[in-house]
Amino acid sequence: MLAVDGLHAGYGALRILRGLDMRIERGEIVAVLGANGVGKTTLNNTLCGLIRPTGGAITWLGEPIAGARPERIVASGLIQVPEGRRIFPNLTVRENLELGSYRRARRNRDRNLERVLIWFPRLGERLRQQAGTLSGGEQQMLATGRGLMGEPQLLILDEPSLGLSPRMVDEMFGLIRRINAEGVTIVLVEQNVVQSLGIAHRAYVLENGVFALSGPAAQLVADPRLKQAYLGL
Amino acid sequence: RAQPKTVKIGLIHPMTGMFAYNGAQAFAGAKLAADEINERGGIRSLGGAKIELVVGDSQSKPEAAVAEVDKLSEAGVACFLGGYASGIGLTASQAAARQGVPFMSDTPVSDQITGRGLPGVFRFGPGFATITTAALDALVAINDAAGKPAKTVILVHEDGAFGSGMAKFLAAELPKRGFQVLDSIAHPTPTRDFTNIGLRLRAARPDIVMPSSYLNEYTLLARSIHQHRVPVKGIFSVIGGGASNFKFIREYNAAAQYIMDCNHWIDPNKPRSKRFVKALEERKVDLTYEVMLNYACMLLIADAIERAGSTDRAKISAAIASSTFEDHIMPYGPTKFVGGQNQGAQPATTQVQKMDIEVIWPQQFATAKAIFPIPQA
Amino acid sequence: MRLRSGQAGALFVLAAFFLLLPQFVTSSYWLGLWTLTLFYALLGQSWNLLGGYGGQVSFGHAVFFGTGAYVSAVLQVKFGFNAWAGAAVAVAAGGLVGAFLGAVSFRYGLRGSYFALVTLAFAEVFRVLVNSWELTGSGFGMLIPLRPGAAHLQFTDRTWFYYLILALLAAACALVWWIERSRFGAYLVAVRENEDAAQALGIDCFRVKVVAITLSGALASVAGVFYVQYFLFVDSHIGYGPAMSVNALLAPLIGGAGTLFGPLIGAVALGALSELTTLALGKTPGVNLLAFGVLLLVILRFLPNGLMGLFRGRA
Amino acid sequence: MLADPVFLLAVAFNGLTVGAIYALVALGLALIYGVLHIINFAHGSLLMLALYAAFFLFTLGGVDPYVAVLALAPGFFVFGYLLQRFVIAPISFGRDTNVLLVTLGLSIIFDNLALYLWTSTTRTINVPYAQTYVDIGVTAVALPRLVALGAALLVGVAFWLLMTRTDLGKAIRAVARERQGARIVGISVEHIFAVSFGLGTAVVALAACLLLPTFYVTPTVGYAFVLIAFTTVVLGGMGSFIGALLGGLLLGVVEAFSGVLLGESLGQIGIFLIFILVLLFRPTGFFGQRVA
Amino acid sequence: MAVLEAEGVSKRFGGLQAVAEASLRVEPGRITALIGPNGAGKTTLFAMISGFLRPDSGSIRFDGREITGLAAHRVCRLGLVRTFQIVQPFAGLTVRENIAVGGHLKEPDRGRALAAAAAIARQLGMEAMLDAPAQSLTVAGRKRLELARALATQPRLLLLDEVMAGLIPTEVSEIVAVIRAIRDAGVDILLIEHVMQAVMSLSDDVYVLNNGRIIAHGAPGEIAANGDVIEAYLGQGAAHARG
Ligand SMILES: Nc1ncnc2c1ncn2[C@@H]1O[C@H](COP(=O)(O)OP(=O)(O)OP(=O)(O)O)[C@@H](O)[C@H]1O
Ligand SMILES: Nc1ncnc2c1ncn2[C@@H]1O[C@H](COP(=O)(O)OP(=O)(O)OP(=O)(O)O)[C@@H](O)[C@H]1O
Ligand SMILES: [Mg+2]
Ligand SMILES: [Mg+2]
Repeated sequence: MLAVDGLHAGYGALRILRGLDMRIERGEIVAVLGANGVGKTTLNNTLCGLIRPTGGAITWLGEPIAGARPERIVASGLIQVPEGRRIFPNLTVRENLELGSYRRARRNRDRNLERVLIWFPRLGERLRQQAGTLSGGEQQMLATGRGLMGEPQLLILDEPSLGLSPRMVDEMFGLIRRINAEGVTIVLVEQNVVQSLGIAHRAYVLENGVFALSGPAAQLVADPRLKQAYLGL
Repeated sequence: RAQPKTVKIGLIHPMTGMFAYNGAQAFAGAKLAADEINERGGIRSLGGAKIELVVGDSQSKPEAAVAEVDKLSEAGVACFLGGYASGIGLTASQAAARQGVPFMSDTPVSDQITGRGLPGVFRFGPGFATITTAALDALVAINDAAGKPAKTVILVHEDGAFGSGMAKFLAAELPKRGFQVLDSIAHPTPTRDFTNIGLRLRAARPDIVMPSSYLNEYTLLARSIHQHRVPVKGIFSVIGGGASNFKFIREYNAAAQYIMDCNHWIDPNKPRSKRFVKALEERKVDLTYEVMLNYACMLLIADAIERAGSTDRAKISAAIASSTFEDHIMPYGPTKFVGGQNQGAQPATTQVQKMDIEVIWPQQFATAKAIFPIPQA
Repeated sequence: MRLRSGQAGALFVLAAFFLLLPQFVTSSYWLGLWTLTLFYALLGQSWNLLGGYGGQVSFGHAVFFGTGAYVSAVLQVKFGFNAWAGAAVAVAAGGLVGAFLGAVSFRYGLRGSYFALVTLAFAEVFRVLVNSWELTGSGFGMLIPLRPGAAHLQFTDRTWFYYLILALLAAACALVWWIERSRFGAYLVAVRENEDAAQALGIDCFRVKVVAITLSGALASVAGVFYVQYFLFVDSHIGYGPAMSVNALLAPLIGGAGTLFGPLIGAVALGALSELTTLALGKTPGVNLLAFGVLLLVILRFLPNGLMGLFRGRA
Repeated sequence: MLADPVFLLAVAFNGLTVGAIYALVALGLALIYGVLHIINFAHGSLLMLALYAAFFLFTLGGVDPYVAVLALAPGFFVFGYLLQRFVIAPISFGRDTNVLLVTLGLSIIFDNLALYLWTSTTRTINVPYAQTYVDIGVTAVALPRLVALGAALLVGVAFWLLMTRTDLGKAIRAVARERQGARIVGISVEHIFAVSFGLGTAVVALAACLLLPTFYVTPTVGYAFVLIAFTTVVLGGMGSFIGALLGGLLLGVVEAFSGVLLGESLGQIGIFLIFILVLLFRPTGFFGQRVA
Repeated sequence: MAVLEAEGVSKRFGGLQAVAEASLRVEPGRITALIGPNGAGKTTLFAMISGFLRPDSGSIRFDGREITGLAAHRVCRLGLVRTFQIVQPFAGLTVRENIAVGGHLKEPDRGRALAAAAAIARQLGMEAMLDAPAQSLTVAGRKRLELARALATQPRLLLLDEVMAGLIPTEVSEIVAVIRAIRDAGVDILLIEHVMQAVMSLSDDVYVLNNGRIIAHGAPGEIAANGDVIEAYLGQGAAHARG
């Protein structure tokens, strides 16, 4: 479904990604792990067209999209829930969600809105509140809900559990499973290594601009290198 | 003797900015005069040297005007002409005085221009005091002739140096001449809307409205008075930007009808004036006071240079100061400068009658009789 | 922090250039242009202190400039003050207007474009007021009587005006240089970047901003005083009109806002630009300004960080 | 005079009709201002260009300004769109202060281009209905004034609906505060900027067509309206269209009354005093909202 | 005597009672944690304590001194400093300059404040980024910067709002050690955290906020076993221990 070959990207002279290769198959949950600042978010943003790659190819649904405009990429169903939420603080919760279907699935807006509100009842209580005044965790829910409003084929989640309470984290992971079960392919970037590997089919580990490790999640959990680097065990 | 081929005259006119129209008009007047002089052989005492006009755009700002004065005096101009607005005229003439170049003011009306005693600063036209006195004389005469129908007056004026100056003089003088000033309404330039002034005038019912504004505001004001059917016996403006502008009369004839204006104006009876008017028509230049004054000033300067027989600035300055130049188009007698101010200068009072601007006062220049009060249809 | 040798060298060359300039420039036109350029740089530096370092973008810097010009003019003309004394009061008045404006607008947390427009509105209020008030000469403006002599802050030899504005600008730059290296400067920049964070770190944002606007107002009124002594005339449009506000922000923005020499470099560049266009295209009115506008856009296109960006990019 | 209720009503109503034009100019500005966060210095110049366009359509093509609006509004939309997308955006690199300078540069260019092409002569048109009066009881109002008032109300409401009820409007508001987030949901930020600028310019064209029958055109005519439009925008509250509309109308009325009380010249102070008072007691304007 | 005492503090936003009659105490020498579900009102309570929001009712005392309604910068000068959950860097400044701003609270000299900034960065493992502009930091980097800046003010009491969010477990352990060291240096700490691994290992005292009310208070062990807390906050998943 998504193929990344020899991807290079960075900020000006700063090279962050140096030749990534990655394959995502339809229906998978793939975890991307890595220490702080290795470039996970950079990878996401490059996939979504927010950063122009300096080299390599991205093939999505059989088409090259490296360097394509973000709105085109979104329209084709590759959607991300970004790091730092990036919600619209001056719009109401409802309007934020509605804009989730700005490019896609506008027709199913009402139905999708209902679904999102079932998943995140807290948002339902706050539909008319200015999104900027939501608590940190609530904003995270909103960002996730907004991503779902576009009926993604591939949903990239950049640290969706950030700032959520343990109970909400559990619910979030449960939700990811459910969305996946409904046919949405998922790329999950997480610091919460144990739980992400718990739900992921496969995982990639990013180090020094390349994937140092990859493989089935179950296998990686037990990998001593991973344990040492991420869990400090 | 090696004679210079040209004599440079610096024109300090606002070619851009708020007063760009006035600057363009002023330039047209100076240009016409210079062309005529050059065609007739230039400055004879300098071996037929031609007059070369050098434009310094004041951009309607004093700083720019001063910079242009400096620049042009270094470029060797023999004399300056211009100023237009009082603020620009005051600063520009000062800079010229510092450089020792004579400065002829065209239209600034502030009496400070010559009142500061700067050497080499002249004004050919009349200032505030002269204009207002003349205006009052005319007003009284016209009113008396009609049997004194008008007793009350409202002044409407732009709030800069020129309009405020007029209004201040008039407000002080009108009561002495038997008129009651009901109100004095200042408005900014630009003013977006004159409806309120129209309403206020209609409510106050003055016999006479006396406006002093720039062209655009004048036009809006006249339209507003007309539209609100303010029941006035006469509109008598003092340096009204619009009343003596043919464009306004063509385009808003109904609103312009019977408006009187005491302003810089030519003596229409002089043969030279008739030639002047014709020449302007050929050049498709509106006949406005900026054109007239600049034309007249240019002739005066040329005459002074002719008499000085030199491009030396001090000599030209002296020649201007002692000028008795007569062959101009204005309704002035022979020129006589005292402290830089031409003593013979005086305005004319005109009135819009049908499609024409007629001079109605002073009597010796008049081309028509005043129609006052406004006939009620 | 001490100057690095490179900076010291540059500073020396700069100082030498400006100090010796009148030796080479004998044309009073050119000297006048340089004087005006330094005047714009001073005005720009005052804006830069508040807008560049403090991030409080003002569109109404004329309110300070005009206050300086008018107060010194009124004191001389109507109250018979000596020009120097009038100047001192005028500068204090400019600072006071700054403090007042800052106190009312910052107290209510006005920021960004709001603040910009409030300054603009204040300038307009002052403009209308001086234009209608007898004391300030109403529509006539204020004309300072000629009284040549250093005692009256009037110089027949304009070289002295040049040195005067040079000294004033140097003092303003020294002030900004000192601020850049002080705690106050660090606070000012912090307030520009993020007020919430600044507050959390113990910064009294309100005070910092009020001090900045007071200093900025005083500096701008120095420029106002200079203008009045140089041209001996001011009216409401010159003093409080939008043109001067635009002049105040143009030089630092073109040169590089929030940098010490940005305003000076910007003023020189703008002066050169307008001279060049007038020289090349001055014949038809407006065409030179048109070219000026186009070149302004070209500069922005290629130097988005202002001219100082050039130097920084290299360093 | 001031005790006469008919007079006062007439003044008030006149203020409303003048305020309508302010509101229209301000609506365009509010949109541009709300999205780009920056004062569009070229706004007055765009108004001037639109006035010239309407003027020449009338004098050369005999097209009535009220008909011309059908061509000029879309035309200026496209002009504004292209201007933002291919001039302002590439030159300013999205930096607020640079946008400011670019629009300043544009206004210098437009003003002097107009001066060069069309000279500084004041131009006016004469349409028969400019002299048509409608008696509304307290006063007779020139027909063009009434039309302008109606149009301002309509456009104000239309804008409000656009901004709150449509995706385009929500996208415009979203882009105003969170550009990265907007890209993430597939909003083309460049497009939205340009659309906002285009819409703002189109409204200016509309204002020009409504203004021309009772006003004049010169290369500097725009300045008469920009300052007041800025004031209106802030008074109404940033990004609020109902605010811009009501702000414009209020300013018209305040100006009318303070003009009557203090004289037109000093009366200008009335506008700015109201402005300052509002800012002091309601710093976000009438309808502005503050986001933490 | 408690360093910080909040008593019956309440805050309302429109129809929403964000904080209701909340009371808590921070004892000297101890690390106190404030936990609770998303939207419980933790950040709001922090904002009131640090002077960013004025409480509708209730009183807050710092070091025995009433600070209710005191402006934020004054509270800070008394030695009570907060960090922001939604990070607020001075984006255009470098990391060094960011930290120095905090240092200036006690150190007027620019040079010394910058030098002190470098020392603090070293302590937090940020020396590699000293000259990077703050806007190029990742979210985790910015969180660390928040902490560094707050520390630079040499506070008496530090309010940390989710400084560990987004860190990988090894990094969490590092920060935990840093916070302990800060405590050992005599700075008292009140922290909001969802990373239970940190809460459990760090804190001496835990308060649980739910719907604006304190629903439990006690040692970490007690809290983890509290049925209400599990229900409202930890969730059943917490039964299988994490971290
Ligand atoms: N706009 C930017 N300009 C310059 N450098 C940047 C920018 N954004 C990120 N970086 C740098 O790029 C590197 C990778 O950042 P990225 O956000 O992709 O990391 P990450 O793996 O997502 O980290 P985290 O787990 O903290 O979110 C970091 O070192 C960061 O400092
Ligand atoms: N200015 C405001 N206007 C309206 N509601 C607000 C405002 N600020 C906060 N709230 C609401 O108050 C509640 C408490 O918010 P707070 O940020 O204190 O939660 P929190 O406990 O810190 O949550 P989290 O763990 O998600 O950060 C939330 O539901 C939030 O939506
Ligand atoms: Mg990341
Ligand atoms: Mg919180």
